[in-house]
Amino acid sequence: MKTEKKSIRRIRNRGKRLDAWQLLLLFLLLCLTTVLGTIIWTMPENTSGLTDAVARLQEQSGVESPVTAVLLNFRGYDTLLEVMVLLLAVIGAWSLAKAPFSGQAADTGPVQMGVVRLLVPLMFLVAAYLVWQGSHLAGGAFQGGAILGAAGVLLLVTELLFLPAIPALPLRIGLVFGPLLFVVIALFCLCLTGHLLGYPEQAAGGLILLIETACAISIGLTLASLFAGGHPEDDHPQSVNPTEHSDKEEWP
Amino acid sequence: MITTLLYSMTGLLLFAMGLFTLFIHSHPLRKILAVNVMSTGVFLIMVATAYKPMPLGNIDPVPHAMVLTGIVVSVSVTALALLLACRVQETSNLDLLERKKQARIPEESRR
Amino acid sequence: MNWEQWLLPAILLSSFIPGIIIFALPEERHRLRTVLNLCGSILKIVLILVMDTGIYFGYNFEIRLSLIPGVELLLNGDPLSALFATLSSVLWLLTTVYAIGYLEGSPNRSHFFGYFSLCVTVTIGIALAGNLITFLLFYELLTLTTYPLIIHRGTEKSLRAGRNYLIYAFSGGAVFLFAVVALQTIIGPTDFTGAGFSPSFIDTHATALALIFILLIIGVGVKAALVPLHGWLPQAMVAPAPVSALLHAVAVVKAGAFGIIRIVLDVYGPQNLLLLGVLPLLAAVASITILYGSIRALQQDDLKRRLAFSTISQVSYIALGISLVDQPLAVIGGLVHLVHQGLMKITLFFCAGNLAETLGIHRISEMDGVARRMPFTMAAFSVGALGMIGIPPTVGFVSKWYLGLGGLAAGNWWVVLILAVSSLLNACYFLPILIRAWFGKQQGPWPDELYSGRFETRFMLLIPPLVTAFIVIAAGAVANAQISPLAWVRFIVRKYGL
Amino acid sequence: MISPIILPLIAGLLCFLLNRRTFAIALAAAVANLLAVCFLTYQLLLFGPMRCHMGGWQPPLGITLRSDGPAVLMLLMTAVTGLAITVYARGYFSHRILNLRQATQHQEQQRYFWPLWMLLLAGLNGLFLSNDIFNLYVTLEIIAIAAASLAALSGKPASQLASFRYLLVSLLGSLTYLLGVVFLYRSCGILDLDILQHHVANGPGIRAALALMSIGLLLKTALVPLHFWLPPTHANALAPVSVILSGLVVKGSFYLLFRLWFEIFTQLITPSALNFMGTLGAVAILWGAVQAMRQHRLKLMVAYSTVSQLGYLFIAFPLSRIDESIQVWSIVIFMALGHACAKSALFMVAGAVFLHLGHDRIKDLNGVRASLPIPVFAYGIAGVSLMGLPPSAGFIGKWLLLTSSLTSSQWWWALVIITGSLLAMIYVFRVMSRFFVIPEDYSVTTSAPLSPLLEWPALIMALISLFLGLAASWPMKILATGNTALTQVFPGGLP
Repeated sequence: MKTEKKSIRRIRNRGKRLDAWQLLLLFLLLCLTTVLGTIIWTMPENTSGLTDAVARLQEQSGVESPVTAVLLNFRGYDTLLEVMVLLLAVIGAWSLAKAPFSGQAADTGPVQMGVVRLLVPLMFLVAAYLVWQGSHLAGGAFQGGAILGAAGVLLLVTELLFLPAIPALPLRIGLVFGPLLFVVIALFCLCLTGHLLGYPEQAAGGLILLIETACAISIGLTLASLFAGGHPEDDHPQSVNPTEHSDKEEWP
Repeated sequence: MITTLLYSMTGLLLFAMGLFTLFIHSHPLRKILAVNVMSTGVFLIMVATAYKPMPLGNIDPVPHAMVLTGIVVSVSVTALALLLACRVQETSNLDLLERKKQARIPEESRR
Repeated sequence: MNWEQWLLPAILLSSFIPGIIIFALPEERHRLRTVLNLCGSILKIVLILVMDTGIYFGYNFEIRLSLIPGVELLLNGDPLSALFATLSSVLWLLTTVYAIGYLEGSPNRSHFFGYFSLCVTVTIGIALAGNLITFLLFYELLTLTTYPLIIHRGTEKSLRAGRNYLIYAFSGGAVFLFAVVALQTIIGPTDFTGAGFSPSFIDTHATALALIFILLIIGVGVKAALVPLHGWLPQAMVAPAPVSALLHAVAVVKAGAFGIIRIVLDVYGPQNLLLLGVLPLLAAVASITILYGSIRALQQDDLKRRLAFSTISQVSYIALGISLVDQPLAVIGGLVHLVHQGLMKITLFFCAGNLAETLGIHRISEMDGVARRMPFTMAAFSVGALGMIGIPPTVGFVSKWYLGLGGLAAGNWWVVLILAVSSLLNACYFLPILIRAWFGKQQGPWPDELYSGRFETRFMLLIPPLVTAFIVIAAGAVANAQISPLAWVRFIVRKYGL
Repeated sequence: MISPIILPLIAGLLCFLLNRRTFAIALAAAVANLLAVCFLTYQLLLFGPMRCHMGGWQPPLGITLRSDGPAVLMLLMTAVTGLAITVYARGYFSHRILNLRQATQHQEQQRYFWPLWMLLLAGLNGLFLSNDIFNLYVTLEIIAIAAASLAALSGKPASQLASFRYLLVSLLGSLTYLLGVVFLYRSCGILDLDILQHHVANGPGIRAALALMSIGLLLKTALVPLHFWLPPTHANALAPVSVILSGLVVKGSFYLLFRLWFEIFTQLITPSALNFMGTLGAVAILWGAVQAMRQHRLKLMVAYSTVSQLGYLFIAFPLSRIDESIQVWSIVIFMALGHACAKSALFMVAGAVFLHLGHDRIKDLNGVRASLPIPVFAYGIAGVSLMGLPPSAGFIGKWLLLTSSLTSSQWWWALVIITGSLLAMIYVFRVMSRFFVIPEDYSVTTSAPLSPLLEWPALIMALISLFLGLAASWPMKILATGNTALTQVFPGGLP
């Protein structure tokens, strides 16, 4: 009830000047900010964090770039779960709706097409490079995946690639490929060294690169299909007639 | 040292701004954007934390990794939130208030 | 594990398991249900008799289950619990027979008999409880199991009655829980030792203990229907007759009275209570309840309501007797009234149920000349009524006699006064009924005559009241015999060393 | 130790990848998870608390999993409830697909339910096991996203709006938590909880960190001023989802909050802070119960009773001052376990009634007892546990609460607790009496009979919640092996 009243007031004051409780809120937030700010200001800067720990174990991690080492080796478990978060987002998105179907093909002029034709391969190249250099410089799966995702978005916008038309199974395979490989390698390491994600030291670099590549692909697909916003046409058991399927939107 | 503080303060400010917007605006899109601004603020503070002044050695990679994780998480959550907002807009052409009220009533039977 | 330990759980299970099976039975398996019920109750009586003899010859029955440090369930058979257990198991058998006859052809019998068995299980559990926590456990469960019985008719009226019952009972339970926790934090484990806690606590926590005693009495007083906590009882009359009989004579009200006895004799112990000086309070409440119940009973025309108010007044005799704890005779009177009141009251309710079932008679004004139509029933009724008034040789006379002697011995003339007044009132509200029934002229047809057969009513409805009426006279006549409630109560009092 | 996390994870991936036989996969995962957790308990009882370093990297750098008494108990709770939910959800969806219109939509809901639920399970187990403050953030996010998507699954505008709000709220919560983590890392430079426990120096930075993290978690746990999002979300979701949200998800964030307060930052906690939490808890108990009494729909009533029951968990805070660890841990564990079982039973019953009647208006529930005996029975038992009557687990929890409140001479908490259980009695029996009414025009809507999959899980959960009280010494034993304070209190082990 209370939140409703608030929201009513909020609706009324859309665009008007702030009313009393908003000012109060502003004041409170300012106080909060100042308090936290002073705390940060006075905070001693002497802790070096985990820098030294990383530096010490750097050469065992199998990669030169410390960030990648932390991301995929020292704290690889975080990354594993995080890939799951991405996948979860896709599943959630697919559970919400079918990908919207804009009937007619978009009016893609020659310029646009040309740009896309030039850009997309280039993007793939850049993505591959980013993934590769992730082992010694900044970069890695997420950066590469982001670029791939961008490429996918470009294709979707120009409707050269049209998600509802894609058969669901290969898409799902692509999406799950990275995470699944990650888990499998993790378990593989468990068998080898007795630790989940405990890479054997000489093979670490290779495995990490493998994981990164797989994840990059999956992340690219993930972002693209998140953009498409919905599950493809045939993504559930015996969806026999799409008409009954599509009348899901109308509510009694 | 000063740069670190500068970044941290900016991050804090962003956080507060985002929070304020989140509270006062009722439109779903604005709320989502507000949350995004907040998360940006947090990440900024994190990155600032990673920077260590010279005597202590250069950069702490752990916050970097955490920021990367955080960014990915926030990206996916944002996408989901946007889609949800779109669905809400589509599936009911009611005004936000009606929907807020309706949100208190459990699902009716669909026969 | 020896047999003494496993006897007590066996006693509980002997009605619990049939209850569960009955729940699972389909509605139309009458015969199997009947057999289960009767076998269960007979088995239970046998086991309890075994326990009684064991107790008499000095075995001690005890089984513990420790839940967490400080909370342990303890079943314990001592003479007092034997008294209550025997009473409720015997009366349960009769009530079961009666209920089988009463509910013939009515819906939802599986539920009814299921809850019926659970209810008696819980009652026996109260009887056997060995410490306050166990008592609390069964006390709360009793509320839960009786609720479905009270609202069994499923009408809005019965629902209202049920709601009030719940509110009264659970509020009482909450107070009781609070008091038990408080008591345990002061005196530690609250096993029913028969001696009460050590007087050393009195020096330290006198006021706290007194307050806790009052809270405990309030907690059990709700079920014992002490004024002003009696509100639920008259309303609960909407329940079917066997349920009312159960509530008034066996289970609920008795559980409350039994709780009072336990708290006074076992948890606190007479000496401590005399030190604390809270007993006069209890005595006062009891006396007020006695008089109030009788006076209200006078005004009722509905037969069951009149009986309900008479229960309110009669049960307080027990509290009154216990409150004069320094007088063994008074205690004997109170304890023995636990049994006697049960016998008399259940007779009366059986008869009232018969009248309602056979001739549709609910009001006293409709009872003119009913005795000619149903002589046996009315004979039993008259025995019960005379017992309530306290005419020898019925059992009612015995309890009142001992109460009076106790009062005199203590030099409290007011006790005798109250007894006299209440007996007078009892006479005032019972004798008119008898006169109407026996000597009144029948005006017009009965409200709705449901039954016409060889006997005056169904066989299974007729037997139980006759049996109880017989016991009422017999137990009064041979009160001084070797085996009688009175003898057993003397045994108890000797145990408590009063 | 990792299997409770990895098994559901793989199951989730498979459920998403191949959309045939999803139920079989999920069921197998749930059973395997239960077995794994039982084995973990066995190990715990043998060897005591255990650590497991991810990738073999020792803390402070690596991430550590740790299984101790409380964690294992929460895992057990999750595993048992999870199994019941899996079975129940199967019955629920198949009933809807067979008997309701728009079968494809229900099929679709089922198709996405399984992977989401499995990943949520993995996230929960990860949360209970994880010992790294940032990794905990990731698990929180997994739970948040999965839970929000599940809440939106029913596809109606109401539920979607509710879950949108839920998503925003939990996002806000995890951001605040993350900010707290940043402060913590800035001032200590440590993420591993064990090391933190010993390195916590009482400074403004750490206090701010604790405050921020607590606020974030309170937002997710829906303590009273921050509870506004819970009832709509829980009441509008599909029945199995309501069970998940109300029985398990809220416990996750609470468990984390509790660990932070009573294991890691113990010496930062001031009595005033504890009292503040306790006050909020008391308000939650009363307010939630009153709201539950005022509701007209079964699911909303149950949802508000969740708000009220969560209050009991917080009332334990101020009582922790006397003999710190044992009392408060056992209270919270019993309350949480009892509530998880009872509440999931209640929501299962609500779902069954809903499918049976097609609505859940309390005033029209007359005579359900005759048509749905088992669910009604389950409802009664679960209600007993909610009211904290003996011998349920709720009673043990309340008993401990009362005892410690009286021994620490803070009787006012005891009064609140008693009042709360009386109010609970009122709202439970308000519905119960409806079930018992025998309607004069006895015509229940002619709907298909419910499959046993819909009825028995509820009854079993209710019975567990009832008999957990009788078997109370077992959780205590497990708790003791995890918790040094307990072993000190009972040197000879527990009864």
